[in-house]
Formats: sequence, structure tokens, C-alpha cells
Amino acid sequence: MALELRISAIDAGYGAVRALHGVSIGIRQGETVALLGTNGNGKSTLMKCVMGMVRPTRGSVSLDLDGETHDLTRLSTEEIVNLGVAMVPEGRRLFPKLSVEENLLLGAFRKPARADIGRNLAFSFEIFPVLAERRRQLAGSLSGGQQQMLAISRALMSSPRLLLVDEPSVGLAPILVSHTITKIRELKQRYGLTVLMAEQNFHQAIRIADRGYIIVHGEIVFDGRTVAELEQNPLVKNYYLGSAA
Amino acid sequence: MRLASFVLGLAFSAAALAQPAPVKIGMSMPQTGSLGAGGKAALLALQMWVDDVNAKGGLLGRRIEFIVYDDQTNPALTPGIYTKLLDVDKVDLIIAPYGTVPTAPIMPLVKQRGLLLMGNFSFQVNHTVKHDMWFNNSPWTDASSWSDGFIHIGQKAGAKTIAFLAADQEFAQNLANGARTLAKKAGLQTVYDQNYPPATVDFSAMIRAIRAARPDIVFVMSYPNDSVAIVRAINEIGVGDSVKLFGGGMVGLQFTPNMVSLGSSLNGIVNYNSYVPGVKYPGIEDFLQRYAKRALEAKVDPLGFYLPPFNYAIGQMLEQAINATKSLDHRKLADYLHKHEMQTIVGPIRFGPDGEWANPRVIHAQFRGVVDKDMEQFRHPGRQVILWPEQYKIGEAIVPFEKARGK
Amino acid sequence: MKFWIGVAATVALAAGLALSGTNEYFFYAGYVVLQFVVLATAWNILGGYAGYVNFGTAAFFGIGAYTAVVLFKAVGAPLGVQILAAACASGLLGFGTGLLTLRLRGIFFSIATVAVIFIMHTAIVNWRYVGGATGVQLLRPPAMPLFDSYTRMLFVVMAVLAVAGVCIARYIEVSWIGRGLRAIRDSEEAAECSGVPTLKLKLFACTVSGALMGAAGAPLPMYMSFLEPASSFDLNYSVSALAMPMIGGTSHWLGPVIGAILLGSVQQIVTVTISNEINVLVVGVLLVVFVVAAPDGVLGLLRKLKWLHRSSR
Amino acid sequence: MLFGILVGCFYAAVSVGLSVAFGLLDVPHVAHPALMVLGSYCTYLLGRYGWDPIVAGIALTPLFFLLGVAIYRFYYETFEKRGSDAGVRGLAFFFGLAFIIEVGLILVFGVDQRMVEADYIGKSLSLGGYRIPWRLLVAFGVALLLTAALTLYLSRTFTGRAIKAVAQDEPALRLMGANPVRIKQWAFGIATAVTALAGAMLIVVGPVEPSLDRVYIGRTFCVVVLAGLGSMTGTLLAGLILGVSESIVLTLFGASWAPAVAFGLLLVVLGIRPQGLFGR
Repeated sequence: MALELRISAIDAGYGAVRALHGVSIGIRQGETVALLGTNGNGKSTLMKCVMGMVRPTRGSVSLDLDGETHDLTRLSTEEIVNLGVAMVPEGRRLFPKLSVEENLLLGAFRKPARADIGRNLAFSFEIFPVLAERRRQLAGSLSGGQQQMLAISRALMSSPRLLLVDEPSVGLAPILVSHTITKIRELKQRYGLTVLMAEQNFHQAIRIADRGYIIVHGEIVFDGRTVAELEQNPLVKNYYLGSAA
Repeated sequence: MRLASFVLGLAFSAAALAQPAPVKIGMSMPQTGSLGAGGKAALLALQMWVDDVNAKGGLLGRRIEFIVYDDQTNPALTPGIYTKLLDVDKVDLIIAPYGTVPTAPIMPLVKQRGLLLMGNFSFQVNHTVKHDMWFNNSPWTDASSWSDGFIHIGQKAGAKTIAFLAADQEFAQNLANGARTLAKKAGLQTVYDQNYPPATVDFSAMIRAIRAARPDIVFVMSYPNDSVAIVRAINEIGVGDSVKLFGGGMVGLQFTPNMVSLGSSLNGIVNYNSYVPGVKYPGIEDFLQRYAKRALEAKVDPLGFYLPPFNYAIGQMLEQAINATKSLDHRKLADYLHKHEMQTIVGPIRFGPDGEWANPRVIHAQFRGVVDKDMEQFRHPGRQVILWPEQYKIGEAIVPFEKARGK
Repeated sequence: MKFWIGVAATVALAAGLALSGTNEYFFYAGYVVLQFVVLATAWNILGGYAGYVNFGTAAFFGIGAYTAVVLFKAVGAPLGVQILAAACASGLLGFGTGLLTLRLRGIFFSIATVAVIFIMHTAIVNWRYVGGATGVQLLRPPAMPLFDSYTRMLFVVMAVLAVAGVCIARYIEVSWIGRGLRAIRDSEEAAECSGVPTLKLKLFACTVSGALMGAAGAPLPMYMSFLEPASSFDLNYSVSALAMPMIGGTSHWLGPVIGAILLGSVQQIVTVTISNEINVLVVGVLLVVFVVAAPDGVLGLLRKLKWLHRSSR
Repeated sequence: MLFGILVGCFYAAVSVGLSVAFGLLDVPHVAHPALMVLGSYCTYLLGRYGWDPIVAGIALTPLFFLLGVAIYRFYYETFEKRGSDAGVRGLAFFFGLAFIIEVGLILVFGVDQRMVEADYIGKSLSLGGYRIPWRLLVAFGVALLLTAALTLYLSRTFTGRAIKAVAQDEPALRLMGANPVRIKQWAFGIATAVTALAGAMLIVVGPVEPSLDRVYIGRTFCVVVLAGLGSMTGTLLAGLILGVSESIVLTLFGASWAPAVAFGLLLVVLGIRPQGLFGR
């Protein structure tokens, strides 16, 4: 049961725009890693590189899984998902015209997940009871917080081993952010998930992170091996803890 | 090498000089679009005439060259096609396309240029233009020539009321208007009158309404697709026991594929026709036998009773007039056609001043004893019993309708 | 400047041809081709510039033709008046259609315009004054003194309409209206956000396009001396009006002109040469080949050639 | 009224394929009615060897499925993959395809209308003096079964749900581990397979000729748009609305107004509620 994601020295971008410059990060089994940085610094691009939605122009993305190494830059998004990697995309990307239940069931599209549907569904409804109440409702009619819950649950329906969460806090009221982060922690503990979470809300992120990276203008500027290291970093102080303070 | 080809070319042109230039006859014929099926069968008959004449040595000693274009049943195309025929192909004679709609746009052109035009199963197309060099081959003239037979048969059977069902398209509406006037004159009371749009899928509702109105006669003016659907609907729903006579102006029941596939459900229907077996015209049986062979190869209507003989007759009339006047002059030919009775495989034809037949003879015949899935049965007299006109009459109508259906 | 010389030359050429002894058939065929130039140009104003695919060409064309018939029958109006009135009527129809449907996007708009054809068709079928389903036969007045035949005159009239249509389309293309329409085509939201009055522009394009189509239809009853609804509201007009700019190229006013002349001539030639089912096939095959192999039409191909030519040097 | 319902169900049956292709996949599939007429002719061909039309229609579905897959593959490679402007050019492509099918049929079969024979054609069911044609009842039954089967398929299977989702957000569907192109290809295959059956219905209900597709472009799109895109039950209801309103107009105003009112209905719906009557 070994899992390790290794990203080394990748460049990536959209057309002429370079969003990432020589980024290297790694995540091992059972870790929760935070990817910290404000808007537009390349967090989402990095996530998309892992999912095969953006192809790096240089460098490698590889996933070691139970002794086998998979080169993710050669695989399609579907194939990566089938390896057991799931992402909660930025902006949630639900299917607004399908019901809550249909959205969840679509999450279990990958073959290995289909056997676990009953268990995963029950679990989703247990941690997010509101989804059970609204299972017949259209996803598009849910509130922002509920949509985030649905997006997370939907990703979990695929019984992932590595979960990528892109900006879970965006567009949510502070109380909901805190709630969502707590739930992610709960999930992680129950499932033994490995989590990579991109977030700009530093305070919330470090509540559950084991360690983290800080990314600025498409470059990793700091590799914090512990939460404490992160909190001590001057950059963090400047950017997040408020130089104003 | 060059010299050789030059000599060869010279030899050819010498041969061409020795042979008189062909007589060019041109027309456009709907080969696609709504009139395409009929048009192809009609064209085959004309082609047969051309072959026959050429085998006999041509017209005035000259071969016939037959130039045909497809107008796709689209009236917007025919003016262009006919000018092409006249000005580019330089044809000597022209024949009108099958049907009223493709013919109408060329009437002013023909009149303006003073050309002879042989009409082809159109309906009252010369009515407004009044061209005196127009000669139609159809056995009907105006709407009354079409419907008075049917109404006459109905009255003889003691009918007092009538129902109309008409397609909302050019030809059927013309007919319907004529029939309405005629029915009023005959003192028939109209109990139901419905126009239906093109591409109606199901007639059940209308047939049911007719049934509820309990008419004595049902006069139907329909287009091929609709005719088939209507026959099916009356078969399924029934028109009720009040109806003595059903049919009249259903286009499409003359076409072989339809007759074969409708089979026994045709029984009892009295419908117009141009020719049915049993009418003794000189030469028609021979023509139909030869036609049947070629139709099989050409994949067109295999029996060919409705249009082909009358198209062959167009050729015969031209042939007769040209041979008599020894000329291709349109005015002379037209004068001849006006003055003389033409002898054709559809009987003698004499033209009235408007270029329609002086004595229209639309046949009304009743389907009887028709069985399913048999084409050959229609070649024999008796499957369509002629009730009208008097001179060809074979029997009396069996009434009421349901009884005639053998049910 | 070059453009206006071209305009003058075209009109002069048309008039010169009509007054010369050229074969009559040329004018019949030429009339049809020119009519398609007008239709394709008109279609392109809305379809090419703004990206709104109008399937209702037949409706506007047919209404134009029937407006002319009504005026001719009622008051014997001269051809010029008929054309003007037809343009007004179809423009009005375009405006109405626009009001009702321009909030629809993509294929919904297209379907709505198909519906307009059927509704107009049915309305005319039920209107006995213009002959209903039967159609109406008309006796055209004698041609104007200069011309040998009425068709020659109609040919010149259609040439003038075509040139006028192209001028209008070109004006729209190069003016701020065209820029606005292109912005709508590329992204309607973005256009709206940057202050383009999208609804007004679309309504304008719809009205002008409809009016031109109506004007193209107005001389038809005189051309045929006959008019009936089934062929006037024929879906083929819609398909041709769409296929021609696609084949020629939709981004430039020259595209529909090239497409119309190309496809229109091919149709005319095929009608009198192959002359059977296959001529119906031509439009279909050409359309498919062009949209698949040359998405930017003939103009796109030419541009590519030029570019290749330049880059090889 | 009853006939309106029966005919309405028939309209629904001929529209469900389009409801999938256009409603769910956003493919501007104007060649749908042409494929349907092609199905009718194939049914007719098999009918000449003594096949029952319904059986023939069902037997044709695998073949049409493959045809649909091929058409979509081509459409995808030439238009969707290139991205921009797929709508306009795709529309033109399908129009051209419809033309080619139509003319192909004319070349092979000629312009004559064709029909099939079966025990249930030309007979009717008597219900207390009321006679209902069997062919409409058969069409009615098949329509109901077809709609029910498709509804179940779309809501109960993984592929079905993916088909419903694919047009809403393709990248998100990839994140579910499904390949949107494969899903669309599969769905288009199903839509085309259903079309074969609809073609069989068409020739059961009445005679067929090659240019019949033009009439059905209007009717099928009308039903699909009325239904609200991609809703199967909506398609059934919209078919019923069209059938019933046509029959009401037919009895009240005369048959010649029927087509305009049906399209008027469509325009009004598009103007007021573009998402359709039963859309979400």
C-alpha cells in the first residue's frame, strides 16, 4: 500500500503564458499537503497538470502506486481518475441540471468504485446530512456551501486514494469554510486518504495540513516541512498573516 | 498524324452533311420532386415514340433528337430550361412538362414568342394566358368535366347529400371548387367540407367526421400519399352505411405500386382515370405491351395506364400534323391541330378553341374484385369497371359503398 | 475607390449585356444566379457577421414575392414600387422575428426561423386573394422601352439589387456595426459587457437581412408570371442561402458573392447537363465537402494560397 | 382527441432519437429525419423478404448504431475537435448529409412512395362502435416502450447518467473517469439506433417517400424543443401536445391551419420559455 506523487521541474502554461516554472513537489501516502498561494500564482495549473488536464511542456509528473510507476503526463484524465486520483475542481463544476443523487452516482463512474456505491453513498449522507435531504433536488439549485459539499462527496464516490482539492474555500462564508475544512479532515481520517489541497486561506489550510508549499508567480518559493516552519516563514507573514499587523 | 485526323474530320463532316440535320424536340420533365414518379413514366412513353419514329425513318426524312431536362417539379426552374432549349439548344418543337405547376411559368414565354406548345396533363393552365397555339393531351377540360361523371353516378344512385375532402394544394383546390359548384347545381346538399394540408399523417379524424355527417356521396380530391392514407383510413374506420359512392378525384390510385399494395382495400372506390383496360382504342394494347417491357428495365410504373398512353399520343399528334403539313412551322402545325381530328392510341382527339379537348372524356371506374398482392390482375378488364362516360360504360355502380367492398 | 469602380463596372456590364444581342437564356440563368447573390449576401449579414444561422430565408423571400403580387393585383403597381414594398414587408417580418427570437442562441434561433417559414406558408395558403394553394397566374406588362424583353429588364433590376445588397453588406462590414456584430459572434457576453448594444445591433441586422431577402423575392412573380406557395416557400432557398456563404467564406462581403456565383452557376449548369437526381446531390456534396475540407470557404483557400506563395518566396 | 393522443405518441417516438442527439449532446442533428426515412426504406427492403416491420426495425438497430457511431466520429474529428464555430458548420454539415441521404434514396429506390404490409396494417380495433386503427396502436405501444426504455437507461445506468451529464460539463465528466467523446459516440449510436425503429414506425403508420424527411425536420425539432432539451418524459408529453393541438385545430379551424398552429406553438414557447415546457 504505497503511494507517492512526484512532480519534478515542470513548466506549464496556456499558449504563450507560462504559469509554472520548474515546479517540484512530492506527496507521500497518508500526508495532507497544502499548496499555498494567492490567486493567479499557478496552484490550479499545478493541480490540472496532475490530472492530465494541462500538459506540462517540461518535467515529469509520476505516481507510484503499489510498486508501479505511472507517468501521468502520458495518461488522459480518465485514465488518471481510474488509477484512484480524484479532484474537487475549482468552482465545483457540478452538473447543474442533474439531481444531487445523479451527481453522486456519476462520481462512481470508474469501475472499481461501482462496487462501493452503497458504502460511499451512506458515508456521504452521514457526513453531509443535507445532501440526503436534497438528493432529488437539482444540483444547480443548491446553495454555495451545499454545492461544495456535493463536489467533495462526488469526488469521494470514486473511492480515491489521492484526493486533490482545489480552493475549497472560494465563494464560501467564513463559517462554511471552517466547516468544510473540518469535514475534509474527518474524511481523511476515516478513509486514510492522501490529500493535496490548494488554498489561499492560510489559517484554515494549516488546521489540517501536515506540511505545505508556498507558490508565488509559478515558482515554489518555500517548502515547509512542518506547519510550524510555515508559520515562521517571513513570506507567510507578509502575505497572509498581514504585514499590516 | 495531324493530317490523318484532319482527313478523318473532313470525312465525318461530309457524312454529317449527307445526313439532314435532326429535328430537335425539347422539353423539361419532372423526374424528381413531387411529380417525379409520374414524370419518369411519361417520359418513357415519349422516348418510345421518338424511337418508333426514328425506326420508321424520322420526321420529314430527318431523325428526331430528343432533349430533356429535369425541372425537379420546381416552377422556378422551367422558364430557364425552356429558354435554354429554345435559344441554346435551338429546338424545333417543345412539349410541356407533366403537371400544371411546372407548366404555368412557361405559358407567357410561349405566347410572347408565338410557339406551339403541346400540353401535358395540366389543368386549365391556358385559362388566363389564352394562347391559341396550346394543345393539351389530358382527357379533361375544366373542373366540371372531371366531376360531373362522379356526381351523375351518385345522383343516379339516389344521393341527396355530399361530403368533400380536398387537399389544400393547387390542383385539388381547382377541382374542389368546380365540384362544389356542380354539386350545388345538381341540388346536392353539402354536409361536410374539409381542406387538409400537405403531409397530413393521419386521416382517421376526418374519416370519422365524415362518418358522423352521414353523407350519400363522398368526393375526395387528394394527392398520391394522401390517397393511400385515406384508403387505409376508410378501411380501418369505415365511412358508415350511408355512403353510396366514395372517391372521385383521388390522384395516385392510378399508379401501379399503389394499386398493388392497397389491393383489396380499393374495392368499391369509384375514381377518375384516363384509361383503364377495356376501353377499345386502336393500338393501345400493343403500346402497353411494349411499354411494360421497357418499364421493367427503366424501373418506372410497370402498368402505365394513366400517363404514358397520353404522352405517346402527344408524339402521335405532332407526327400527324408534321406529316400532313410537311412543315415544322409552328403556326401551320397549330392551325392543323385546331382544324383536324387527331388519331391516337387514346382515341380520336378534337381540340376546342382553348386548346383543350372539345369532348372531354374522364373515365370513372369502380374497383371490384381486387385481391391483394397481384399486379397482373389489373391488366384485365373488370377490376376497374367503367361507369362513365356512357360510350365506354361496362356496368352500373354497386351501391352502397360498404356493399361494394364485399363486407 | 477600387470597390466603387467595380460597382460601376458591374452595373454597366449588366446593362450592356441586356441591351446587346446576347442569348436570351443567359438572362434567365443569370437572373437566378444574381438572385442568389442577393440572398446569400443578405443571409451573411446576420449569419456570417453575427453568427446567427437563419433558416428562414424562404419565408422572407416568399413574403417579398407575395407582397409584390398583392400590389400588382390590387393597384398594378410598377416593379420598383413592388420591390420597395417587398423590402419593407420582409424587413418588418425580420424585425418581428428578431424581437421574438433574438434572445435565443444558436440552433434555437435557427429552429425558430424554420417555424416562421411554415407559418408564413400556411398563412398564404389560406389567403384566397393571392390564389391560396392554387397559385396565381399573372400577365406581366410590356417591358420598358430600352429592353428587348421583360426578362432582360429583370436581369438588370436583379443586378442592381445585387450590387446594392453588396454595398450595404460592405458598409455594414467595415463600419462600427460590423465590428459590433463580429463581437457578438465571438462572444455575446463579452460584447455586452464592453458596451456593444447587442440587441439593437442584432435587430438591425435581422431587419436589413430580411428586407434584402424580400427585395430578392419581389421580381419572382414577374419572372415566372406565376406564383404558388409551395415553391415560393421552398426550404431549398434556405439551404442555398446558407450554403453559398459557407462555400464562399463568411467573414468578407466577397464570400457570399463568390459562393452564390459558384454554386448558383453550378446548379444552373447541372440542371441542363446531368439533369437527373444527381443535380440535387450537388448542393449537398459541395456543402459537406466545403464545411469539412475548407471551413473558411473559397476565400479562406485563396488566403492560404497567397500565404503559401508569400512564405515560399 | 384520442387520435391526437395516438398520433402524438407517434410524434414522440420519431423524436426521441433527436431528443438524445440534440437535446443531450447538443449536436445540431438536422439529418435525423433523413436517417429515419433511411430506416423506413431499410424496413421496406426487409419487408420484401417477409420480415415484419417492427421486427425489421429492431433488427436494424445494431446496424444503425454503428452508422451513428461512424457519423459522430466524423463529426467529432472534423468539427468538435477543431473547436470554434462547430455550431454553424456542423449545422451545414448535417444539412448536407440529409440531402445526400435523400438523393441516395431517390437513386436507389426512385421517387415512388413505398409501404409495408403486416397483419396490423389496415385493420382496426372496435371499441363500442369506435374503430381505432391497429397501426396507430402499434406505434403508440412502441413509442411508450421506447420512451420508457430510454428513460430507464438514462437514469439507471452509469453510461446513461454520463450521457445526461456530457453536454453540461465535459472536463468535469473527465474528472469522473469517463471519456466524453466515447460517451457522446455511444449516445449518438443509441440515438441513431432508435431512429431505425422510428423509421419502421413511420412506414407502419403511412407510406414513405424519400423527401418525407423535410416535413419531419419541423415536427421533430418542434417536439424536442417543446419538451425541453433531453427530457424523455417531456418528449412524450410534447409529442402529445403537438398531436392533440393539431387535432383540435383541425376540427375547430380546418385542417389547412394545422401546421401553422403547431409551429406557432413552438415560436411562442421559444419566445416565452426557451428552456421548453418541461425543461429544468
